Amino acid sequence: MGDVLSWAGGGLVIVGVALSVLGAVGVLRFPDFYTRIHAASITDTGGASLVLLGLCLIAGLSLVTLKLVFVWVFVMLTTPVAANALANAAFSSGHKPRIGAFQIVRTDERRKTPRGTDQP
Amino acid sequence: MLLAAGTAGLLIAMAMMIVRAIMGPSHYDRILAVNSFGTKTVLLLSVVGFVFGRPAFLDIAIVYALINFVTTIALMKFFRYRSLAQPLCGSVAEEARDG
Amino acid sequence: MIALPPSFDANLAIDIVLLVMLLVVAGAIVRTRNLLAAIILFGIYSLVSAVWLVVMDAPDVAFTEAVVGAGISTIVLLGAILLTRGEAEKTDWRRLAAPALLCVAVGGLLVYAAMGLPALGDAASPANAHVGRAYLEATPRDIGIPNMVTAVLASYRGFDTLGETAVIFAAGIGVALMLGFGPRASLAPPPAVIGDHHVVLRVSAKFLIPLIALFAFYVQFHGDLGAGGGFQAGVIMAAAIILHALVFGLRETMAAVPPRVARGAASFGVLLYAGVGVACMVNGGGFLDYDFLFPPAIEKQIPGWLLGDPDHAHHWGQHFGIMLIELGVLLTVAATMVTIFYGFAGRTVDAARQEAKR
Amino acid sequence: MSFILSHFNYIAVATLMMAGLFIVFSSGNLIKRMIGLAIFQTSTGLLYISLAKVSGGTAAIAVEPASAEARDLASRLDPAYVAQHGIDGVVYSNPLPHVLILTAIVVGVATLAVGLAIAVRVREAFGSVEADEIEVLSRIESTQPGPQT
Repeated sequence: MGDVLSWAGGGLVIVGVALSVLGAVGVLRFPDFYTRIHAASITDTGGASLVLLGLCLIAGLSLVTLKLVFVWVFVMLTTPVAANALANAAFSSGHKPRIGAFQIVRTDERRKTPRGTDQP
Repeated sequence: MLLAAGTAGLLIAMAMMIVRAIMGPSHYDRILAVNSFGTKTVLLLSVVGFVFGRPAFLDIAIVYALINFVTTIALMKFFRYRSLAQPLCGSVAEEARDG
Repeated sequence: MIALPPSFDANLAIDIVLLVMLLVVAGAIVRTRNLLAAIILFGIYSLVSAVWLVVMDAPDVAFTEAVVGAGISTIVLLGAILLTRGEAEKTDWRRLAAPALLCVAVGGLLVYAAMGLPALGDAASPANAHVGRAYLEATPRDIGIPNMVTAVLASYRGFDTLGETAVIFAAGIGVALMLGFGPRASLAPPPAVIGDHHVVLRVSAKFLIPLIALFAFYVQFHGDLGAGGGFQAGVIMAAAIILHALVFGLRETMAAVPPRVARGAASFGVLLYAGVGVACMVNGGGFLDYDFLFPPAIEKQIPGWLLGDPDHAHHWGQHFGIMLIELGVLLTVAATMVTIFYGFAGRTVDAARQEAKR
Repeated sequence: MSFILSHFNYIAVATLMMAGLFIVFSSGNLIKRMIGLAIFQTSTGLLYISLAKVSGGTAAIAVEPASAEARDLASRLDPAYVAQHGIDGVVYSNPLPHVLILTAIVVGVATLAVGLAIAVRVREAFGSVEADEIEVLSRIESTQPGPQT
C-alpha cells in the first residue's frame, strides 16, 4: 500500500514539475509581458499544487504533511495575488500588450521609450 | 528516482527563469521572472528535502513563499509608483490630477 | 566518459548546477549598467545561494540568506535607488583593463591556493574531524538542545553573538543618524481615494501580515529544535512590518509601530542579552554562562519533568538562557531592520517635499 | 576531471569573489559598488559553508538516535563510514562555520544599509553618486571661495 502511494506521489510530482517546465518555456517564448505572466502564474499554482500533493502522498500522515499543506496555502495565497498586482501595475502604468486589441500602438511610438523603462 | 527527475526538471525551469530575468526586456518581465523563480525554488526545496531524507526543513520553503511575495510587492510598487512610503490606494487620485 | 570522484552523488550534482547558475547571474550583474536590473538579479542570486545552502546542509544559514538577501537587502537597495538614480555611467573599456587584469591575477592566485584545500565533503579534514566533531559530541551533553547551530551560536559562542547583535544595533543607529529617524516632518495625509486600485492585494495583505508575524514567532521558539532562531525570526518580523508599510503606506505603519518604539526595542534587545550575561555573573558563573543563570536554590526546585527528562534537569539554565538571549536578538534585529526601512522610506517622503518647496 | 569536480566549489567561489571585486574596482557608481561588495561578502560565506560540508552528512540538527529517520539516513551510507565519522549512527556536517556565516549575513545587510545611507547623503550633497563626478565637483567646490555652507 505504502509503495503504491509513494509511486503515485512520485508520478504526481513529475506531472507537476512538467507543468512548471512548460510554464517556464512559455515565459521564455511568449511575445509580451501579459502572455508571459499568464503562462507563469497558472502553471506555478497548478504545478505547485500537484507537486505538494504528490509529496503529501509520499510523506504519509505526519507533521511533514501539515507543513506541506502550509506551503500549499501560502503559495496559493501569494502567487496569484502577486501576479494580479503585477499585471495591474503594468497595465495601469501604460505597458501595452503587443497582441490583441492594442495592436494599434505604432512601432515608432514604441521605439521612443528606451529599453528597460516602462514609465509613461 | 522520480523525485530526482523532478529535481532536475525544476532546475531546468529555474535556469529558464534566469534567462528571462537577464534578457528582460522590460522590468516587469524581470519581476515576473523573480516571482516565478521563487515559486519554483519553494517546490525545489520541498522536493530536495525528501531526496536527502530530511523533510523537516520545509519551514524554509514556507518562508520563501512569504518573502517572495514581499519582494515582488516591493519591486512592483517601486516600478509603478516610485515610492516605498505612499499607500497603494492613493495612486488613482494622483493619476487623475496628473492627467 | 569522464571519471567521476567516488563521492559523486545527487548532492554534488545539484551543488554544481546551482554554482553555475550563481556564476551566470553574477556575470549578468557585472555586465548590466541598469541598477534596477542589477538589484533584481541580485535577488535571484540570493535565492539561488539560499537553495545551495540547503543542499550544503546549512538550513539555518539558508533561512537567514532567504529572508535577508532576497527580502531586506532588495528593499534597502530599492530605497537607496529611489534617492539616487537608476543608471550607472558607462565606463570606458580602457579603464576596465587594469581592474580586469588585477582580478584575473588575484583570482588565479586564489584558485591556486584553493587547490591545497581538502576536497569538498572530506570528513577527515582538520576542521571537520576535530573542531566540528568536538562541538557535535559535546552539545547533547553540555546544552541538551537538538539544533547544534543554535547551541554554538547562543551558548558556546554567546559572547561573539552579543558582539554581532551590538554591531547590528550600531548600524541601525548609524543609518538613522544619517537618514533621520523616519520622516522628520509630519507626513501629509494620503491623497483622497477616487478608485481602489489594488483591492485584491490589500485584502490578502491583511490576511498575510498576521500570518507572517505568527510564523516569525514559530521560527523564534522552534529555533532550539529545528532550523531557526532569533536572527531569522527578527528579519521575518521586520518583513511583516515592511509589507504593511508597502501596502498601507508608511504613515499607517508608523502609527502602528512608532519609530520611538522601534528604537526602544532595539536598545532593549541588546540590554536583555547583556543583562542575561550579567545575571550569570551575579550568580557566580562566567559572563553568559547559562548554567549559573538560576541560583542553585531555585535550580533545585525546578522539577525534572518540565524538560521531559529528569536526568537533564541541569540544562534548564541553558534552555532558559538561550531563549532569553534569542528574544533579545529578535527584538534588536527586527527593530533595527524596521528603523533602517523607516530611514530610507521616510527620506523619500522628506526629499519629495523638499523638492516641491524649491 | 575528478579533481576539478571535487574542487569546483573553490573555483566557483574564487570566480564570484573576483566578480564582486571587479564591480567594486570598475564601476564608479556607489550603489553598484555596494552590490559588488555584497556579492564579495556572499562568496566568502560560500567558501566557509563548502569547507563545512561532509559527504553523506546531514544538517547539524540532531536526529533522535535509533529512530526511523536515523536508520533511513544511515542506510544510504557505507556502515564503516558511518561508524568512523558518525555520531550515534548519523553523519553530520560541521556546524561551526554555519554559525559564523549566519551572523555575518545579518551583519552584512546592516552594513550594506550603512553604506547605502552614505551614498544617499553623498548624492544629496553633490547631486551625483558617480565617483568621477563627485571628485570633479568637490575640486570645484574647494577652489571656489563660495559662501560658507
